[in-house]
Amino acid sequence: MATIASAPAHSAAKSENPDGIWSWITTVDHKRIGQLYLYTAMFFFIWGGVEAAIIRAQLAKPNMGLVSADFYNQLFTMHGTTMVFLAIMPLSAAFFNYLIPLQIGARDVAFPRLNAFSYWVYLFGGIFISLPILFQVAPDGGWFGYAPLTTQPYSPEINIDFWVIGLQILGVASLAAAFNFITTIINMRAPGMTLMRMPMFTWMSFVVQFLVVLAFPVITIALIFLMFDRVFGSTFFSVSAGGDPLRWQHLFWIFGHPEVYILILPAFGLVSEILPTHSRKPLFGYPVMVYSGILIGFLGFGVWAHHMFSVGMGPVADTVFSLTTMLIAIPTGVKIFNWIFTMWGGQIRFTSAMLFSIGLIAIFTIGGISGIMHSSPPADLQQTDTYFVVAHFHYVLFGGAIMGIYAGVYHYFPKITGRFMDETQGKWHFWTNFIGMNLTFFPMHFSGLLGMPRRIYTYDAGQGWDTFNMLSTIGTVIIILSTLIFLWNFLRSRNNGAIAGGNPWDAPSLEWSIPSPPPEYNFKNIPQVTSRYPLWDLNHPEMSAGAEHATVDAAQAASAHASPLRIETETMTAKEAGIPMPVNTAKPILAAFLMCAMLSGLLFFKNGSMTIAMILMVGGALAFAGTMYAWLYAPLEEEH
Amino acid sequence: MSHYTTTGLDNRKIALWAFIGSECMLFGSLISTYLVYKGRSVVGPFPHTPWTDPATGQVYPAILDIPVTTASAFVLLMSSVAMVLAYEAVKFKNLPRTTTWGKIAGSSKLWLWATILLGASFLGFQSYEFTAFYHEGLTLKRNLFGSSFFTLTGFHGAHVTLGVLWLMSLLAIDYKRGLQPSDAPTVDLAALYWHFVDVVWILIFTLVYLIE
Amino acid sequence: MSHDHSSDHGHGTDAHDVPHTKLYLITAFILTVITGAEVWIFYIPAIKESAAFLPVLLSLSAIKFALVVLLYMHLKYDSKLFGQLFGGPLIIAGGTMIALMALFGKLSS
Amino acid sequence: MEYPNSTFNHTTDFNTAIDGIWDTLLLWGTIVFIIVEVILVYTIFKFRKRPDSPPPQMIHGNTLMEITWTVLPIFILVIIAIPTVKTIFKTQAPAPSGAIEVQVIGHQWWWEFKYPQYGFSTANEMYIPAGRTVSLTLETKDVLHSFWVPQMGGKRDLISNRVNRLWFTPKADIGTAVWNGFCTEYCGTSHANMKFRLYTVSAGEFSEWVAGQSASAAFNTVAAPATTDSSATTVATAAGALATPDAPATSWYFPAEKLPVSAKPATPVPAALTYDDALLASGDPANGQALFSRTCIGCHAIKGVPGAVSPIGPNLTHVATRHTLGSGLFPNDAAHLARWIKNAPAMKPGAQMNAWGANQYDAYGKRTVTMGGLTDAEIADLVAYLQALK
Ligand code: HEA
Ligand code: HEA
Ligand code: CUA
Ligand SMILES: [Cu+2]
Repeated sequence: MATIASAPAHSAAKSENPDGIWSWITTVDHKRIGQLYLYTAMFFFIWGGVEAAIIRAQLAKPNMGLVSADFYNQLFTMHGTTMVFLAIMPLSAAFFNYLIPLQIGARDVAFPRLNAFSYWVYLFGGIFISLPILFQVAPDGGWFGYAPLTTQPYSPEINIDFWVIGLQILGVASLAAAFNFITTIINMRAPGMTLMRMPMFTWMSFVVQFLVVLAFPVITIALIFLMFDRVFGSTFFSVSAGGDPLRWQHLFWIFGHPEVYILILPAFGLVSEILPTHSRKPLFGYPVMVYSGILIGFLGFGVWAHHMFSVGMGPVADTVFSLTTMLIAIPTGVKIFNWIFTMWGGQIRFTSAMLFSIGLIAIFTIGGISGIMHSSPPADLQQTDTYFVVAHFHYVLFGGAIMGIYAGVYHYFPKITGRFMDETQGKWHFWTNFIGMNLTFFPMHFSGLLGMPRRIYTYDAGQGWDTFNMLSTIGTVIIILSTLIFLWNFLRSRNNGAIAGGNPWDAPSLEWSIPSPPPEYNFKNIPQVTSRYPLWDLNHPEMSAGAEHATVDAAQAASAHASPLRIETETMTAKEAGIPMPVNTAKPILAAFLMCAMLSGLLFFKNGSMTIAMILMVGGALAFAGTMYAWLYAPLEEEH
Repeated sequence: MSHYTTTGLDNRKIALWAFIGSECMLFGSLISTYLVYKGRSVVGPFPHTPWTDPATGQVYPAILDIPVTTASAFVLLMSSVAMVLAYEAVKFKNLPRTTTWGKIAGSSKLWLWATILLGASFLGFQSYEFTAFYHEGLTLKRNLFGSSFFTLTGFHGAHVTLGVLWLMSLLAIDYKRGLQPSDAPTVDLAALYWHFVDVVWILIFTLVYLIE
Repeated sequence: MSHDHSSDHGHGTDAHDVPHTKLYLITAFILTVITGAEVWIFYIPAIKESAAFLPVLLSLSAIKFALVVLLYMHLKYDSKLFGQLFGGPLIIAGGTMIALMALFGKLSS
Repeated sequence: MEYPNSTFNHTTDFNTAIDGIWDTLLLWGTIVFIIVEVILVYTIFKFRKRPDSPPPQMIHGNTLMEITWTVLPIFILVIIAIPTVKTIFKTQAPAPSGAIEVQVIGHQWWWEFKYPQYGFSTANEMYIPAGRTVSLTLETKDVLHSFWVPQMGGKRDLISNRVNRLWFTPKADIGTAVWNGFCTEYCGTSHANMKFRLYTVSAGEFSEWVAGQSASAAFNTVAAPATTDSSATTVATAAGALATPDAPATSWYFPAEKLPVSAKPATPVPAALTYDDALLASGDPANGQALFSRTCIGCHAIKGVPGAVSPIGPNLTHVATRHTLGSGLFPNDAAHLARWIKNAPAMKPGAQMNAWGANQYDAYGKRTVTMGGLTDAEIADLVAYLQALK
């Protein structure tokens, strides 16, 4: 492990921007925005986890009275909403931001200011939708908000309004980010970085952005229908006007199913980076891994109604959606086996990152298999809306997405901070997490098949569910302890971890060719890429013998503003390096704030003062337009 | 400044096309909701057939006015033509123009004006249509037809409005410093957006207005 | 507008850099004629009541759609990438719409 | 019974068909699980880094192997898909003729069961004869709900503006038994409390039960019952004689002694809701009926009582033949019934029934009950009346 003991752990001091809070508020640097995403999303993960902990405490024993029925309903609604939209998606976004430009050899994303805007919209939207639970007025319609329960006659209070408006705000953040990353990946790759040389994380992120771009408009429209119904009295889901509740369900799940792959594919990408590195072997079947990722994304648009097997769609529709759902097992299975055979014949180092990656393979498979059990409609009629489903999706979400993200954190922490996380604590974290999660979620398979419905705030004694629920709650306690170990390790290692060099894991991709943490301009010289594993080519010529890779055509490199790849160890400021960088600006945060203010006007329009509503909506819209105007006319980089 | 891009294409144009792709899902959701809800309203008025209120005996005429909408659809179509000519005018600003037609064709201001005015008159038609429907008893709240119709066409109208504003800012630049061939990619963005909005109307016109 | 990266790289990608004014005007004429035809058949009961009305109408508007997209939005001349960025979502959106119509029993009637 | 809501017992044809698929799923799921985990564990053990590890071979893939693990899952999926599709079509075929029909109507948060073939309506407790197909039509009066009796087979949603269907045939040999039912579509505050009971009984018991339920109220101080229900005219006249205080009906219902623990609710009563149980012994049913006609009648129907026809709340004609209260939430005994009448919203969160006890805070009406509130003694009278409605 090449460590440069003398290198400063933080190159931030070398930045042109002083490291104060203002520099973070105005930053347009993808690495800083990535970190903002990371910290914010970790906060919301704990927030959603505390909600889950209260849920589990209430369900520990039958007929408990810890929380009221109404508050419980807010808890599970916000737990699901928080985990999906405020924790996992932004955790993935943290990695998109931090890694994509580094992995493709770019100095930033295509639209750095839009990137900052996305983050701030996410933050404000997250606060908007999360705060109400402190006052017990949080959304309480479940994370999929089925109409007509969520319409005005059945939910007249303000609760659902927070959800409807909040999710639309968050949608803007995701969409803006997706357009940004699509453009970045298509257009900002270093010379020679062909699509089929892109690191697998970038590939999976690329697929995810398309899922976002195609899935989010659908939920936006569904939410707008619901909002119009609630605020302006339209009749989309009104029972008396003949509205069809299934319309909502279809629209929601056309979004909802691709959404679950939005949650898992980034974790798949991270694991596909980690396994080869820590086994010292290239990814097994790279092209197939790419195609299977694309196929999972594509098929993901044709399976949505498997969430609706109990609504009575008729045998033909049930059959079609059942078969399309089963198909997804094939590309996913390919990934599982390719990962295993990546390790086969390698030199496996059991680092924390590696443990979590292996954990993902082991645990996600269980969730995938229970997914296949759902995909058979008759069987699903016994499983749907029971704890068996809860078991399924926590296995894929906690055992898949969260495990993958933990793996990513351990793996990339040295790149982000220049220091290692503690490996011993990491191993404790892994094993407690592994045991805790299985203890929490495995018994749910049983409670579900033994008849326990989901979303119940309490249950009666004598139903045969007591033991399983107690086990689940005990498991949650272990997860909490485990998470505390992680948090301690994470926070402490930022300043006290062992110094890591530019490439502490001996990894093959571009982000490891520059110092840790990377300088603000990332690459002093844009590298010319000649293969999938450029750093292994450079450092271990023996590893790449026989592999496909092009030679650098010097003239081609020069004409393309690139130079042959070399390991950079020096960190200087962008000015010293003579690299023009985007200037910091507060316009994105201002625009984000104004947009949220504008949308929250609707809240007052329906529930409060018309004057405040008008001030917020009209004033917000005008100020927003002004800000956008100033934004678009201000140059990105300093004029020179 | 000149930055290397992988494909040599304009970043903004890639983002815009991705955005247009995304809009397909947006309008797809809106249009399919309209179609699915068609014929399911509990009370009238209806798009293509008159309706008598059984309670009051009041007769509501069929709502949609094909001649007017044909005119407005035509107007929007022509705005697309003007738009493409505006783009050509900017792109080939430096071409020697001698004939009268050549000079007309080469005037970016003229064609931008034409696009904006045609777009604005489409919006005029739409507000006329909305008011007329309102007076005939169709509102957002009235029935499923009203809800889905106003939301769909309203969304489209909002897109047109945004496009008009965008084009107006281009026109302002044209007056301020003259749009040059180097601005063509920037104009192209607005043009692509504008044409897409037109294309959506082509579908709406057929699927909503002409099919009963 | 914005001076984000590479605002000056887009031109020169069209395959042949000459004005297409004439083509655009001819297209405009065809579009007008098709629109006229659409409305015309709407008013001819014999056609409107016939089984051919729907397919004809849909094909006509598909032609209009294609003309604008290929020529005015110059997908025909532009980088293939744009066609993919548009075509992919269009297929998914179209497929989803048709599936939804089928699920709500709107295709059988 | 240790697992009273298990989905694995072969108690109906529906349930059995599903369990057959489940067995296939479990078998192949386990096989896949074992294959993956065994290879995984073997790999990480065998190829862990050791001081003497040979340098890894740079293998970038192997087409043949990749084809193998693409094709093998296809075989497994086909094995799963065939019985799946067969069962979909089998269970969703039209119900065989001669079935008992039950109309299930969901309300926030209770169940209405109508027997159109017999012309009566009951709530929260449903009876069906074992060995005969029951065909349900499912509707909702408000938001979505879902009908599920785990022991009887799969669930089916109740969807506004739609009518759904579900049928199954309990096996004849399961005998006289009770099964728990649940609402499995989240429907708001008391979704968790929207439970019900399903009794499978013998054919003879069933007809006795039907006869009893079809009759007018067993206790009635009004001599000549006004029958508005024309379809039930004959029954009504026949039952007219019964409908006097002196001739209580002996309609059969599931014997309380046979109830297993799992069917006996143990929901705690809120401590703040106090009631003097001593009063219950002296309740006067006749006065209770008078009170009923002043209060409950706004929402509840009782066949034979003039004006008691409102469909808003559960039909109470034979409420005393039910074992539970508040849709499976409490045992239907005097003590619980009294508290329920005193303050239902305090007993069941969100319950859309007013509190009637004087000076109680009524969470449904969002006010404190003052004028017209019932005293504990009056409630005892009402309880006595309702408990007479066998
Ligand atoms: C990360 C998120 C994620 C992922 C990846 C998945 C993956 C899958 N899901 Fe899951 N799912 C959810 C998140 C996710 N799901 C959530 C959140 C819900 C509940 C929503 C709610 O109601 O609140 C849900 C609900 C849900 C349902 C509805 C259940 C119900 O409500 O009744 C169904 C039904 O078919 C389903 C199926 C599947 C399938 C088939 C997969 C497949 O992609 C899995 C494929 C993987 C494997 C199969 C394992 C590996 C493969 C092999 C080793 C090859 C060999 C295998 C075989 C031959 C079987 N899921
Ligand atoms: C990514 C998604 C994700 C994740 C990670 C989790 C994580 C957890 N979930 Fe989640 N869950 C969902 C997504 C997720 N869930 C969704 C979508 C639903 C459906 C909602 C709906 O029906 O609408 C759901 C529903 C759901 C239910 C069903 C509720 C119901 O139907 O009534 C339950 C019940 O046990 C549960 C439990 C848990 C637990 C115990 C964890 C744990 O793993 C959480 C562990 C984390 C922490 C506990 C935080 C860290 C702790 C600390 C920093 C210590 C400090 C805290 C304390 C001292 C309390 N979840
Ligand atoms: Cu009714 Cu849940
Ligand atoms: Cu799904």
